[in-house]
Amino acid sequence: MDLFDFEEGREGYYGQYGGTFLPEILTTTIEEIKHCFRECKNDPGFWAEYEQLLQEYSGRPTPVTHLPNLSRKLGGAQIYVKREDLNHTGSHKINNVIGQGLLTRRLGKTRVIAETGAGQHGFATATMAAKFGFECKIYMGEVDVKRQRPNVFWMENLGAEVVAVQDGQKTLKDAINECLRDWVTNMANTHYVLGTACGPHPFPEMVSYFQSIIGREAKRQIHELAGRAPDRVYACVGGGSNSIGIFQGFMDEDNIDLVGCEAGGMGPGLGRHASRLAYHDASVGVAQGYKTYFLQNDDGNMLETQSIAAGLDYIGINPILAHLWEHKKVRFEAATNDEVREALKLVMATEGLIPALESTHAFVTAIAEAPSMSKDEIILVNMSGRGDKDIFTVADALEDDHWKAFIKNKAGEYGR
Amino acid sequence: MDLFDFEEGREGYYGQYGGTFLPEILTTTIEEIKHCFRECKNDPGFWAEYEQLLQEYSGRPTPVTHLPNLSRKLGGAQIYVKREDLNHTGSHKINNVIGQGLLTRRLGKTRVIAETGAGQHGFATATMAAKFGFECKIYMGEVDVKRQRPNVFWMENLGAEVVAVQDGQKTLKDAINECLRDWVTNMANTHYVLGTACGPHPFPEMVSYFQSIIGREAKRQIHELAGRAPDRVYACVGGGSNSIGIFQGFMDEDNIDLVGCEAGGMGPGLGRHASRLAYHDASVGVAQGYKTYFLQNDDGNMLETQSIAAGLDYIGINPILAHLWEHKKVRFEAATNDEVREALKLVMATEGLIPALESTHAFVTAIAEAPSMSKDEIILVNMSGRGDKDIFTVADALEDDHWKAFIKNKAGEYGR
Amino acid sequence: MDVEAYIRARKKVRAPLLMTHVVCGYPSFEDNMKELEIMAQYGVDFVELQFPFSEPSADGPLFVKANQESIDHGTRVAQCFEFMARVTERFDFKVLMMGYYNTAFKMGHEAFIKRLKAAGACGYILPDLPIEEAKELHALSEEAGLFPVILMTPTNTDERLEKLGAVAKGMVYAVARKGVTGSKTEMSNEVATFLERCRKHTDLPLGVGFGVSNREDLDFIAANADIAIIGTAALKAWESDREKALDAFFTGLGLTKS
Amino acid sequence: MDVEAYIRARKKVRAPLLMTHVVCGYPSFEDNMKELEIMAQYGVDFVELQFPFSEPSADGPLFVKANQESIDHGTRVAQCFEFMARVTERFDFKVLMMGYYNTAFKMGHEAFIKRLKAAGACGYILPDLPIEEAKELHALSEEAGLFPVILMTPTNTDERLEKLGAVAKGMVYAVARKGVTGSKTEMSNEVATFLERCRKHTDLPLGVGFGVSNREDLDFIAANADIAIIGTAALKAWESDREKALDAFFTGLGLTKS
Ligand SMILES: Cc1ncc(COP(=O)(O)O)c(C=O)c1O
Ligand SMILES: Cc1ncc(COP(=O)(O)O)c(C=O)c1O
Repeated sequence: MDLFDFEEGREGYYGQYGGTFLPEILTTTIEEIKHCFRECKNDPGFWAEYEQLLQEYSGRPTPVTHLPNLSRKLGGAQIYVKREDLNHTGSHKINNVIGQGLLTRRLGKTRVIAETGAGQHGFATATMAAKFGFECKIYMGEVDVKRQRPNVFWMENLGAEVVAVQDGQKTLKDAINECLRDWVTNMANTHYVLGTACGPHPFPEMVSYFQSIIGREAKRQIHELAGRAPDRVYACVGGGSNSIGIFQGFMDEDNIDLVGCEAGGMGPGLGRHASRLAYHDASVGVAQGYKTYFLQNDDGNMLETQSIAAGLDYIGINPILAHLWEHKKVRFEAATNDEVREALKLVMATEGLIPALESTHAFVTAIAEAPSMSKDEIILVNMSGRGDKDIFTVADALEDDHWKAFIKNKAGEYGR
Repeated sequence: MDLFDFEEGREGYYGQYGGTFLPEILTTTIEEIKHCFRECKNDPGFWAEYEQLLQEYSGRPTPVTHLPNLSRKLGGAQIYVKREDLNHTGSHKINNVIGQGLLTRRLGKTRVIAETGAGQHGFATATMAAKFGFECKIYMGEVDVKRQRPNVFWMENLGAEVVAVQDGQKTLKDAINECLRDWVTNMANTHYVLGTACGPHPFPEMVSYFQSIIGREAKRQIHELAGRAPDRVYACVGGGSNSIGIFQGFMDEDNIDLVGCEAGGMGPGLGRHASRLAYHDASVGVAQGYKTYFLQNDDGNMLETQSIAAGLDYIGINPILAHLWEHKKVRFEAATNDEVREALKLVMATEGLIPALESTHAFVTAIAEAPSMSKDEIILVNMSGRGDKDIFTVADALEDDHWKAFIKNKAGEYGR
Repeated sequence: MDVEAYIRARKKVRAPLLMTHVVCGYPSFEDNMKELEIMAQYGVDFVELQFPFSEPSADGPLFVKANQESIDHGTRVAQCFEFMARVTERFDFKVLMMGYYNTAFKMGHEAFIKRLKAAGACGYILPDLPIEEAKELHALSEEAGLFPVILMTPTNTDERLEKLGAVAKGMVYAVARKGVTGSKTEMSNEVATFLERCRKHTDLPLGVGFGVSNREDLDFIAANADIAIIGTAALKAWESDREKALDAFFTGLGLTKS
Repeated sequence: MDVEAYIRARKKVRAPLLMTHVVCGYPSFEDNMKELEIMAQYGVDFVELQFPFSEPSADGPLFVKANQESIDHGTRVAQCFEFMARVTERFDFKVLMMGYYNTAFKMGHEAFIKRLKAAGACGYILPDLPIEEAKELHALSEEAGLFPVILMTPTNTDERLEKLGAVAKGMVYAVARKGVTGSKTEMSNEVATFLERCRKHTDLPLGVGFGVSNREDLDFIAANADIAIIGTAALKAWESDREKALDAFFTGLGLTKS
C-alpha cells in the first residue's frame, strides 16, 4: 500500500483529509518544497546521506529491546520496545529534523523556524541548526516556556532564539500560528521545520517519509529477534509522526493490529483531553493549513486541550492517520493521565526504562491489552522518547515531595 | 601489550600500582569474584551475551561523529567524537554495570550496592538492577544527594534505595567507604558494583575490561570513517574508566598520543582541584582498597577536592593509568572549571552536542591542541556522557538568570 | 447593483475607494457599530467584517489579539451574522465577510453562502482558502451573486497570477508585501511593479492592502490601483482613543466627514 | 618481657584479658588520657591507640565520626606518636598502634616501625593490610621486636586461616562476625565454632573483638579464647557521661577498680 500515491488532482489528500490550506503568499514556497522533496525522494543519494547522518550523529539504528520482566509480570504477550529514546536529543524528533535540515540546505535556505510544545522538537531543531550552521528561531507558547524551561535553556545554548508566544492558549497550536506568520514574512531565506506529520501538504508526507526509518528498522529487527512480525504495534499519537513512522513498517502485512494511543487527559468530555479519534469529541475541520479531525466547537473554533504530556496536547491529527482510522487500518485508544502515571512507574521499576510521558501512553494501552493475549503473541511498543529530560513534569506528575523540597532549597540558594 | 598479563606474584599490580588492600573478612569474596571473572573472560559466551545485551538494551555500538564545524573553526586537526552519551542512561557507565550485572547473576547474588558521586553510576546501577531483578542500594554523599536530586529521583523510581552518606566530606569517596562497610556485612548475597576502574583488584581490571568495548568499537569506526588511526585520543579521567576504555583500542599502535584530562578545578594548589597526575599535588598512597596516586597530605589523610564536574571530583586514580603515565604511555593534562564552561558553550553552539561536564574536560584539551596540529591529523575525543541530565549543574555553571527565575517560580508553585 | 457597477459609480466621486475592517465583537459589537458609524460618515465604500477565529495565522498581532479576545468574550458565529444583517441594513457601504475557511467549512458551504446572502454581504475573503480548494464554494457563490475576493501576492509567479485572475470575481485583493497584517508597507516602485503585474492578469478593480495607513499611501494607490484597504491602522486608532482618534485618523487621511 | 610471656603472666590474674581502644585526639588528647586512666584503674591489659584516618572504611559509625572529627580538629600523626610515648611511659598496659595502612605507607615502613618502637608500642593492627602485602613490614617488625596483629575472620577458609596462622605473631585478633566495628555480636555457638577453627591454626593467644560489650561476652570469651577486645562500647560510655559512665561500664563488666 503506497500512502503517497495520490489520486489525480488529489495530491496531498489521504481520503478526504490533508490538503494545503495556506495564504496565497506561500504558494510559491510550498511548490518549491514539493518540487525539492520529490527530487530528494527520487535521489538515492539523498536517503543515503540521510541515513548516514542519522547513524553517525544520532546513533541509528536504535535497537529493539525485549522486556522479559514486564511480559512475565503481565502474563500475556511478549513485549518488545523500539528505542527511539536512544536518539541524540532523546526522541524520534531528530529523524524528521535531520531530513528537513538536508532539504533546507538543498533549498539554499539559511534560516529555520520551528514550533515546539514540550520542547523536544525545538530542542531537536536547534541541534540540527547548530550542526548545519543555520540561523534558528523557535516559537514556543509562553505557558510551555514557563513549564519547560530546561529545554529552553538548551535551545538557547545551542544557539537558537526562543520566542515565547503570547497568543491564544499560549501553547503548541499558537506556536504553529506564529511560525506561519514568520514564514509568510521570511520565506525567501527561511524553511519552516514543522515538527509532526500535520500541517499543509507536503509536510505530512515529508515528515512521514523521514519517520519511516523507525518502521523500516523495527520490521527487520523484530524479525531478527522474535522470528516474525508483531501481532500488535502501539505508538502514541500527538501530531502523529512517531506513530506513522513505525506503522509504515507494518502496513503491508495483514493481521497486524496497529494501535494509536492518544492523550485521554482527564477522560472523555470536551476540553478534558486531547483525543481526536479514540474519544468522539472531535470533528473534521480545516486549520493550520490542513483538513483533519480537530477538537473544535460548533463554530469551528478550537477547544482547549488537556494532557499530562505536552507533546500530545494538540488539537489536530495527522491526516494520514485519520484516513487509516476511517478505513479501520489503525485502531485508536486513549490513555488517561492517571493511567500514564501508573504505567510509567511500572516500566521504570520492572525494566529500567524511562519513557517520555508521551511514549508512556503507548505503554498504557500495551500493558492493558497484553494480559489477554497469548504468550506466543508479540507486541511492539514505540518508545518515542526518554522521560529523563522532563523531570519537572514527571516529578510533578508523580508528586514527589523530595523533589519539591529540593527545588525550594535551590530557589533559596538563588536568593529571593 | 596485555595490561592484565600480571607478573608472577604480582596479580592485580600495574607496575607499583594497584593491589588488593581490604579487610581480611572480604578475602573469600574477592577470591570468588576473581575466580568468576576469570571464568567469564575465558567464556566467549559471556562476552557475546554482554555485547548483545548492550546492543539491545543500550543501543551499542555508539557511533563516532565527525565534527566538521568545530574542526574548521579551530583550523587544525579533524576532530571526531566517540558518542558514549548516546548510551541508555546517558553515559559510558552502563557498559560497566551491565558487565557486573551478568557477573552478579553468575555469582548467584541477588543484591547490588554502588557508590555514586554525580549520580550517573548510581543511575546506571539502579537501571541494571531493575533489568536484572536485583535488590539495589545506592550510597551517595549527602552533599551530592542535595545537588544531584534529579538522579536520586530517577534511582528511587527505578526501585533503588538511595542512602545519603553523612560521613567525611559527604561526597564520592565517603560513599565508597560506606559501600565497603555494607559489603563487609552483606557479602553473602551482595555484589559491590564499583563504578570506576579503581578500588581493589580485580575491580580495575574488570571495569577496564568492560569499558574496553569503547575502544574496540572506536578503533574500527575511526578506521572506517577517517581511513586510519587517530593521532591523539582524549578522554576525561575521574576514577579513570572511560579513558582506559577508549585507550585500550589504541594502545597497541605506536605514535598515538593518549591524553587523560583531569579536573583542574580552580587551578593548581592543594585542595583546589582533583588532578592527580597533571598537576603535581598528589603522591602515592593506599586507600579504598588499592595503591595509586592520591590527593593526600603528609600524614596520608586525604585532601578536599574541587571540580565543576562531580564525576571527576575524586581523590584517587585508576592504577593502570598511573602506571601508563609513569611509562609515558599516557599524557595527562588538566582543564580548569572556567575552561570547561567555555568549551561546553562552544561545542553546543557549533555542533549541537551537549557533553557532560566531565566529558567537556576532554574537549577542552582537544580544543586547545587542535589548532597547532595539521589539517590531516586526526583527533578522537571520548564523549563519556551527555550533559542534559545535569541541567542544575550546567545552569549554575553558566549562571543562567532565566533558569534561576524559573526555579524560584517553581518553588513558589510548591508553596513556601 | 452589482459590485463592479457600484465601484464604477463610486470611483466617480473619489479615488481611491476605501475598504475598512472591523473584528466582530472586538472590543464589543457596540464599539464595532460606533466604528462603522464613523467609517460611514467618512464615506467608506467597503467594510470587511472579520468573523473571529481561534487560529488566525495570517493576521498580525493586533488582529490576533482582537480575534482571541472576541472569542474569549463569547462571540459566536451566529452573532456575527446577526450583526452583519444589522450593518447592511443600516449603512450604504458594501459589506464583506472576512475570516478563515474553517468557519465556512464547519457550517457547510451551502449554509455559509445562504447565511451571508441573508445577512446582506456582497462577498467574502478567506485568506487560507486557495483557489484549488475553493471550487465548490465559488460555484455556490456565483449562484448566490456573492463574490469571493481572490488575493494576489508579490511572491506569485505570472503563471499563478494568471490562474488567480481567471477565477477572480468582483475585485482582487493585492497583498502589498510579504508578512501578516499590521506593519507598515513602503509604497515603493516595487509595489507599483507588482500592481502592474496584477493588472496584466485581471481587469477587476484592484484593492491594495497590508499596511495602508496614511494619505501618501492613498495617493499611491489612487495612482496604481482602485481601492485602498485599511485594516490595522483604524483599529489602532480606535484602541488609542476611540471615536476621537478614529475621527482624527480619517481626517488625517484627507477625508472629510459628510 | 615479650608479649607472650606478658599474656601468660596476666592470665594468672584473670580471664579473659582485656584490650580496649581509644581514637587519638577524639574528643581530645586530654579526654583520651582520662579514659586511659580509668582503663588502667580497671587493670586493662592492652590498649589500641587508633591513629585517625580520613577513609576509615572498616569502622562503624561511631569510630568513623571519631576519626573524622579528630582530623578536623587538626590531629596529626606526629601528635599521635607523642601521645603514645606519654602513654607507654605512664601506664603498665601494653600499647598497640591501630589504624589504616596508608598512615604507615605514607611515612615509609622503616620510619613507621622506628617511631612505633620509640613510642613504646608492642605492635600494631592495620586491618586493611592483607598478609600478602605485609611481608616487608612484618620483617621490619620482627627485627624491631614488634608484632603485627593478624586478623582471622568467620568468612576465611581453613586454607586461608592456615596461612594467617603461619605469619601471626604475638596474638591473633579473631573478628567475631561480619560487618564493621560497633554493633552487637551474639556470642553464639557459631562464634565458638569459629574460634575453634582459629585455634586449629594458631597457638597464639586469641583476642575476640567486634561488638563485645557485657559480662556475658567476657565469660564467653574466657571460655573460648584469651583476650576480650572492647572498642565502641567504651567510647559510647565516654560519650554518654565521660568518667562516670566509663567507670560504670567497667563496673558493669564485673571488673573492680584497683
Ligand atoms: C517523545 C515524544 N513522543 C511523541 C510526541 C508526539 O508527537 P508525534 O505524535 O508527532 O510523534 C512528542 C512530541 O513532542 C514527543 O516529544
Ligand atoms: C559522564 C561521565 N564521564 C566521566 C566520569 C568519570 O569517571 P571515569 O573516569 O571512571 O570515566 C563520570 C563519573 O561519574 C561521568 O559521569
